[in-house]
Amino acid sequence: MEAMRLQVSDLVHLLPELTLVIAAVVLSVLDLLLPNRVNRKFIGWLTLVSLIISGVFVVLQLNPAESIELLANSYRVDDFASLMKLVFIVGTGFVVYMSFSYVKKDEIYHVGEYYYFMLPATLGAFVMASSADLITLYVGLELLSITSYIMVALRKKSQRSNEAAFKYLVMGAIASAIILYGMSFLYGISGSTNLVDIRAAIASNFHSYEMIVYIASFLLIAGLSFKIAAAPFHAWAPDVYEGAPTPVTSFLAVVSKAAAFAMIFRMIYVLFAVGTYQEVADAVMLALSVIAAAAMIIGNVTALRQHSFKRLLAYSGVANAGYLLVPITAHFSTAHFSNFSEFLYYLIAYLFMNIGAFAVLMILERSTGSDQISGFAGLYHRAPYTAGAMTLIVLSLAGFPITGGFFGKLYILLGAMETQHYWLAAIMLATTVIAYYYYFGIIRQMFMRSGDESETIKVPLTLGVTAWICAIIGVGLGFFPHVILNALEKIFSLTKDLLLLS
Amino acid sequence: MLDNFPILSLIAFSPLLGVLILLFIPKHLGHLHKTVAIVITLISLVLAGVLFVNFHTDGSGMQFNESYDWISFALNHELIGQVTSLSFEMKYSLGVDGLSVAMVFLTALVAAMAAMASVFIKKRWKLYFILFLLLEVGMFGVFMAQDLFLFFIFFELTLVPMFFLIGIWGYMNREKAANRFLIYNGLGSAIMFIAFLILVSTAGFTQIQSAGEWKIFYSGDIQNIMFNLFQNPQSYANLADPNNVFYLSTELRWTIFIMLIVAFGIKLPIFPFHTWMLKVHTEAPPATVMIHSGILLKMGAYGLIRFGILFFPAEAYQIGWVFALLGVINILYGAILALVQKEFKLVLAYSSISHMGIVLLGLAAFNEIGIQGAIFQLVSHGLISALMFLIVGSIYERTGTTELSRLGGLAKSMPFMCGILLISGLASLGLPGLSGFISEFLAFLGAFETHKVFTIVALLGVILTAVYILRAVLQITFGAISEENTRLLDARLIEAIPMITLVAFIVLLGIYPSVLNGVLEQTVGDFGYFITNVADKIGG
Amino acid sequence: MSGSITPYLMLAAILFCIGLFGALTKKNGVVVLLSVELMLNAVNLNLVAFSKFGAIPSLTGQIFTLFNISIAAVEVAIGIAILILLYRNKGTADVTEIDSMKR
Amino acid sequence: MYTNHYIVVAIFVVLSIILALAAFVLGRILRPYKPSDPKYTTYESGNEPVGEGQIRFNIRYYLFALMFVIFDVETVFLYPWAVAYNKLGLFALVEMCIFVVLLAVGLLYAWKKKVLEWNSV
Amino acid sequence: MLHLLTEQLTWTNFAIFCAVAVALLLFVLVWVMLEIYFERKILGAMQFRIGPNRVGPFGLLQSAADVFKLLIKEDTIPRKAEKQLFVFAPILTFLPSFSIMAVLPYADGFLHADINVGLLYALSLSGISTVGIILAGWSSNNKYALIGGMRSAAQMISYEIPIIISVVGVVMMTGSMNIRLIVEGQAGYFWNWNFLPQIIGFVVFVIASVSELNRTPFDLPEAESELVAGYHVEYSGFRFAFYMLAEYIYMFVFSALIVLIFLGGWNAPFPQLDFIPDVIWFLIKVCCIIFFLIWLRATLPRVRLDQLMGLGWKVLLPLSLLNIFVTAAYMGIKSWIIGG
Repeated sequence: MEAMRLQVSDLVHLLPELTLVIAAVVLSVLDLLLPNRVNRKFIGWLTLVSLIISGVFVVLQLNPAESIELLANSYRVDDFASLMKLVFIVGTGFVVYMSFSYVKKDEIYHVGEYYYFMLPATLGAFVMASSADLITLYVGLELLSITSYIMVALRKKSQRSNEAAFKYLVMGAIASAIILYGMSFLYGISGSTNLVDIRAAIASNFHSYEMIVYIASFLLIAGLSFKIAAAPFHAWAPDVYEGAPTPVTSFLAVVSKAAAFAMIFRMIYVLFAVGTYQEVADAVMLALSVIAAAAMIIGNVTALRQHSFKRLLAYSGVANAGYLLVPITAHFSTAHFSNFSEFLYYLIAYLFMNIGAFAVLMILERSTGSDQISGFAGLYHRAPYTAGAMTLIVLSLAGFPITGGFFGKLYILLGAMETQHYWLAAIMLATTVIAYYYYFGIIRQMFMRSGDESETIKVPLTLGVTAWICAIIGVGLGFFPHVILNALEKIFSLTKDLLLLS
Repeated sequence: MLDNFPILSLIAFSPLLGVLILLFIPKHLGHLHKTVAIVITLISLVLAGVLFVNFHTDGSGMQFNESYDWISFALNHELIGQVTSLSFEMKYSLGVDGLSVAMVFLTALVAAMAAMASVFIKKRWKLYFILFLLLEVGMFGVFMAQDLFLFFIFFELTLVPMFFLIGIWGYMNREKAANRFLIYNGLGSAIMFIAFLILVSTAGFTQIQSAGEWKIFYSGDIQNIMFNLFQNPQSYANLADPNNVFYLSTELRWTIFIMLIVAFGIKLPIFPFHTWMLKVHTEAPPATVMIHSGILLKMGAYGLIRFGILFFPAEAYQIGWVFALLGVINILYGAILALVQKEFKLVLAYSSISHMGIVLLGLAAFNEIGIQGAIFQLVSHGLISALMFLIVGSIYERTGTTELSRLGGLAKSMPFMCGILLISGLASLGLPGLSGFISEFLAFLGAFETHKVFTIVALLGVILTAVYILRAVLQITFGAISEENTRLLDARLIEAIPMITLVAFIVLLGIYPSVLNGVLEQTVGDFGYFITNVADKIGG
Repeated sequence: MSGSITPYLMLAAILFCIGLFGALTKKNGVVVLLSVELMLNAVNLNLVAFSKFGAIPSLTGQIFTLFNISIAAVEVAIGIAILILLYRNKGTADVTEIDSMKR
Repeated sequence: MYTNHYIVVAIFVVLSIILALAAFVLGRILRPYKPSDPKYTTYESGNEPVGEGQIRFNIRYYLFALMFVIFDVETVFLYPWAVAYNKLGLFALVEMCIFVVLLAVGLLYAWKKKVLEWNSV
Repeated sequence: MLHLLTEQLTWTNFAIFCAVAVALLLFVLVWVMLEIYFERKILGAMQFRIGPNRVGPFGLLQSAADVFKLLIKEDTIPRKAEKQLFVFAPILTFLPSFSIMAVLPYADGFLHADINVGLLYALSLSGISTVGIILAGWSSNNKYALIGGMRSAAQMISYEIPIIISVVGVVMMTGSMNIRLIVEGQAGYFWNWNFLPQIIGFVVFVIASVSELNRTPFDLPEAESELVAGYHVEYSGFRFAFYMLAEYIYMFVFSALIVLIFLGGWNAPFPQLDFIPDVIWFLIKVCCIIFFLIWLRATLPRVRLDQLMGLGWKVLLPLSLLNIFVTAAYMGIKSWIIGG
């Protein structure tokens, strides 16, 4: 009984989370108590600072001698979680930083809220990454989702924003309910909400509950596919992305998605990867790979027809969700156990590519007032440096060497090959080629079309900086992938951090 | 002399120096940009010449090897027994054999000429030359890379600048052409990439077991893969066992092989995949087409030889007749369609298809002479087509058209250029004494040994070639002159230099083939020995 | 007290399906939210049934249910708030008219 | 038998329904029925009713409903904790402190955002 | 009664349960009539009037007469009303009020049902009546009724939260939500009762109860002067009677809850008074509370709506939250002193 309980000493391990909670509370109170005339921008800076502090704590927690298990192993501070948390922190940090140039008083009325809502959302993502228990997983998921619903709706007077928020809410809630339904069955067969116990229950009496295990896992997969916006459960994504304020869109595209992936990864691998019946693992992986394939095909093909860059990014996000699913479905083979590094590396690349793309989109939105792809026309003449950054970002998104996107795909493909998922790899490459068409469409617009050349675009500082940082890191990732990957291999332990084989 | 000198890296990345310089030159100094670019390409050319001269003609295998660990990272091996390390390795490793040296020199030459021919470019010099030089880096790299991934990276590196070059500086339908180029080649490289990856995950899997150490790694190193495939019967790729996931089964071998053929076939282009190339040839700016037709197409053939045939000699040997058939189809199809074209550019485009058919036919022979002929044809066609497109560019700049019916009698107004055109036409149709003759002769000679019927049919193509080339060239030079064509100026110096240089090399190859032959001999010999040896072992 | 779990699971499944159907087909935004709540409550029923008659009965299911209840409440609160916002800007709560982003 | 308690509860529920039904049935038997049109019009201080009866009412009601939902459900966590308070340690109290402080921040938020001000009917 | 509850259920037991329940129902009906009679009488006295004195001795049968009048009155349903809901609403309002009584213990061993979440049951059921009131307001299709209904609902939900949170302290001290156990936890005399350590909770609970009951000074939903009669403006006859019935049963219920939770239930305040039976003590205390409620009505003016809401959210809710920690501190100090 005593092990169940949280001790004061355990709080040290929760410092990143506590930082976020305290910052969120303090900032909200601060926002409330300050008079209206005070500019709320400094709350954004404080948000950024608290994110960084939290990030420092996460870094300090990296590579512990022994993974820390809190509350009877329902909350884990291990390297899987810490690495994912770093991704969330970096993503959210960029989103906040970009927002400084985006938030305008006449559109977003609650500037304070806009900034500090990022904190509980990130906290939700943290909880999703750290949990090994259905309850905490679900709570984290909802904390993230519900905060995101609000953030999408923050452009109060914009009908699109409202519509997007409502759609997101309904779809998100349905997905949550489906996930929950699956979870309830897992609980039913094991009498426990702890993932390790559930795995043991599946392993010990699989045959008496075969049907329920299948139902539960497919419900989970369906629900989580909603959350990562993988086809065929992606219908909400384009509308929501379009309607949301652009920094929030990038938050959804990067942090929300990454968090849902963390949850999928943890659940699928703890429950099914090892120590259970091969047949159920195979079935789950097959289902995931079908979703991955569908996401890649539908995402890329539909993206071809988009005129709005935001929607295009949404569909590209769908396709990327498919790519990111590949290392998860690849499972293991004789000499292939590096699913997580493949996944994480591409996720990092995806983070920078997407954030960069959104930064450029925001620059365009500010100058042209719309998010149409045609707005890129002649960008090379109007803002050559931005166009340069965008070219690098787009090349990375398209997966051209030598960029992070290329190497990310390379590792994922290599993993798929090593596990004999040839068809999946083939689909991935074929759809990548399809993607060339629309990614290079943007390049075409920037370099080959002439827009209104007389009008030069004023690039806001934070957006320009973000775009260039992302472009440089995107390319740097391509040249020195081994730096990250070797570090990752040193830090991350498959058996201890992901499979929880104790 | 050059044994420990990183000459290859120097060549490959010498254009980058130019890129750096160009970045710091303000936009409006157009001529300065051009001068820098030309100088840089000339430097590369000189370096390539040094390489060519220093190449040990009697050395077998790769020379001037440079190999550095570039990307090497650990993979997770917690669940694999006593293995001490599992890693993935991607080396920065360059090396050249005779084939590569020939292609590198060709690249440097054509690129330098194309840089000079870039007078036709009227806008955005800076970006143009930056991209041009990047393209050159990619092309050098492709011919030198000794690692599958490195090869792929350089291969892709040629795509992007080319896309821009076509899309920005091309003619009316440039964007469409650029797109088509991108998608077709992208598809090709994707297929190639799949094949590479399967190779790496099977034949690239190597283990080294020594006292207490058990290292295994995946690598894309070409030598390593060759070693695992052919010399090492204990490598996992060769151990038939249903549980061995690294086993390269016969089906898998065939799959990879066919994928490679398709991938490089698109680039070459082999008959059903050729449509994109016509668009590029008609829409791209002349200097770009020089590069494209002169070198980029050769990358397909190079890949076909280096990866298709040398990795899977037995398979290639078994379907040698398919190669021959495809070669014949290419020759005849290209020739017949070239015959009916009304536009000079299209004539040349189809002629390229036809000439690439000869390469295929030569390869299909699977003997030394055939292969030598094929490689000769690569070089020779590279020179000839570059020259032809250079002239086309000059003519187009002056007349604004390349339609045969609207050109004619240009010999009167610009005799020099027409003379060059005539020479190149003659070279193209294989007049003895010019490079075209040697290559076609060798290729047909080789092919006749193995595929008699196909070769005889293919010879028809040679006659057709003569017909369409003469038809077009004579129409341009001696046909009825139209009013507006009388006052055209002849070639400027900046055009004349590349023309003369290219002609010089064509003639040199024609009358003294040993220049090239010396370099190729040992390599081709190795290839031929290797193929027959392996094919015999398989019993093909 | 002998109980079989099947009826509870059946009821939960039926409720869940009704909720899902309603959430996907109903026109009125409020009804959609109600349907979502119905789905969540079906799950709660499931959990409570399992916690009593499951393979290994335990209290955890009930605790899970408590969490679900509160989360569902928050969700519906936000949902209503957004719906009100939408109604103010658009003048309707009919979800079939939420289509300003269709091309 | 613990169920007995709930059976008693059920009896009470049924009984109250029976009472209601009985009263209405009894009333139907006893009361007169003399319909006339004015009896069936909506009452509006004797005037003719103007407009719709089901008018749009103030948004404030919704806000209070939302507040209620949040705070009412949070008690779900307070009660189990309160019941087990004696068995839990000091740390549980600290945790509940945090929880209640968060609730209080929520209240403060609503307060400052003037949700709690009632400014019309 | 208690021992029957622990036995296997038989038809005899079931019949006994039913009989006891019916007995309680009859008692409640009589009680309500008396309540109304005394309210009018006391109000009269406080206002220097006589109050009902014509029907029966001292006017005791006045309420019975009123009920009979309502019973034989013509019952109209407005044409525009939503008929089903209109009919259903009063039942829904009444039903929980009586059902709550199932869990109230009246004396040691004298109770109907002994549920271990009795408190929660009582408080949550009282919330259901709100739905009936909103339904009434909505289905009448009348502006007054609608506004009255909404107001009433807003008021009730606003005050439900302080009520619920204010008893958390009691639950902490008792460690149970069983009402019987809560009373047993206060066994002894008045210094053992909860209202002393729980003084904040007690005050909050009493004030919020008054509001829950829609009684002066918080009787805004009915505010005759502005809303005619609030949500039941369209109701007449016996449907109307049910609202009154529910209201007066709630008066009893909440008084009983105050007594049970805070005022020691059936325990005598002084050792000297132990000779008086438990049930009588319980009833005496309830009567006192009811008297207090009537007294309030006679004394205080009606508050404004914004004051009402402000009081609930800005005063009572924070106070009730504070109460939790005060209780925790109190218990900590107490156990520290005792544990030494």
